[in-house]
Amino acid sequence: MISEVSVLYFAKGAELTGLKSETVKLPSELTTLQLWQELEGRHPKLSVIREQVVLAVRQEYVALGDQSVSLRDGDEVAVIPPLSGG
Amino acid sequence: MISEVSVLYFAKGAELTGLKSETVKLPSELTTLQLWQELEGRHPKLSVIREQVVLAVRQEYVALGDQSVSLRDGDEVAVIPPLSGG
Amino acid sequence: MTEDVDSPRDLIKLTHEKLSSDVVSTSVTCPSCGAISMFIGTTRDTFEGQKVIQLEYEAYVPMAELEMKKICTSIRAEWPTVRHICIQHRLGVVPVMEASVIVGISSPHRADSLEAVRFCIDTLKATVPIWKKEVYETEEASWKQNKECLWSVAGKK
Amino acid sequence: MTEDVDSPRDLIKLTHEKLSSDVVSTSVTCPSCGAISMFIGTTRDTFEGQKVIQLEYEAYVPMAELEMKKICTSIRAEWPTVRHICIQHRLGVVPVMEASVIVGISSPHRADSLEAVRFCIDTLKATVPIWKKEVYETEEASWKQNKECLWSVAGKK
Repeated sequence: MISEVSVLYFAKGAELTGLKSETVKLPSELTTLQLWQELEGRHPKLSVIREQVVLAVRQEYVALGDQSVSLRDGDEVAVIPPLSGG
Repeated sequence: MISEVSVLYFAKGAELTGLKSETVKLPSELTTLQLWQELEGRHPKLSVIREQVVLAVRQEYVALGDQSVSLRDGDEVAVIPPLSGG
Repeated sequence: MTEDVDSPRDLIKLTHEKLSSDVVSTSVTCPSCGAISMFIGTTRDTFEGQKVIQLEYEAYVPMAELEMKKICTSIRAEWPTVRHICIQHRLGVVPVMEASVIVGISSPHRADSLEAVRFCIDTLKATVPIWKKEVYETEEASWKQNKECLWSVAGKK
Repeated sequence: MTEDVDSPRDLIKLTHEKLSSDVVSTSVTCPSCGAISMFIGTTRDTFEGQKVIQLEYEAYVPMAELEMKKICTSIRAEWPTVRHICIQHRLGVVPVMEASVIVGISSPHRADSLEAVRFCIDTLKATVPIWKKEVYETEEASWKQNKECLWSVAGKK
């Protein structure tokens, strides 16, 4: 199964990909680490932030790891570099 | 020796004495408790705040007790009821 | 002064406009509260000796609002007497000395709002998806990392 | 931005005018500070179930200024990175919901100004010769006592 999701990039992530957002077809069931690897496969420059990044799936943080996520069409995924608000 | 000092009253102290300030002749050397007793002698109603009061001599706090103070002409003494600023 | 006027409010705002401490303090004032505690984060002119000429903030806006709302919920669980909470964060270019963030919290007695403000700004730095870029006199720029953020270089240590 | 503009300021004011949080925050803003912490004390509309219709403050003005200055000195000893300190206290009649006191403190990093603000308001209540009278709906009035004041009924316990 494949889902079509929106991927959002911010800050350093947007600089590295040259994108603010894109629509991507991804496996509907995968681990958060696999999700990251899919994105890094599309944008190899993202590797420079691999050690300092988490993802947000449907606006909830997920760390890169074995946790599985289900993606549905239209879901929102975001690459979240270290925060610097405040 | 006698000194002529200004005595200031605030808040409840001003209500009890009916005065904001007065000029008083007092012994030049006395303890802080004697200083209070002099003032209470002039204004017996002050006795109601005796347990919750300190004095200020030349704008420095002094508790009622054995500590001696020297008063010079023109010195400022104040009766300081419990504070409620802020 | 109906009960309604005074019922707890969580006021969250991300804006490109200049922030005002009067607007924030007024928004959390209430007749039964004796205390308003506030924190104002302003942009600094130097970082490690380099002169900062500009700061720019961007946010994942809907998620940032969600995370700010979560902070409000946590505050109310920990300090139930807190009345109103206002969190404003500026986006886009913020000139040096202007406020990037203002937090205002009211409570009947001061200990609660003082503690809640500190928790609020500490947690905001750790969890709200907002990013700051410093632009230096040398025209170099750097995306900052809050040490409070668990996946930052400092946060991982 | 000369060194002079940014050198530490202790700003103390007792006034019959309405207080403004913007005036206080602006007065302590400085280009090298990222943090301004503030406390605003406002007048409450009830005390132990009685409706308060008015509050009135009086001060032993020159000594109050001296004691506020001492607080500034203590803050600078304890939190040496604190930059500017502003303490304003209103005198005379203060309507409900208006500020009776505003403290604003700036520092490069927030922990210092947050802690210093708390110390400042706690100490002000304990040591600065200012008195508040609450006037109730019943037309009774009462001189208040801060529990922080060592010679108050609560302070002696």
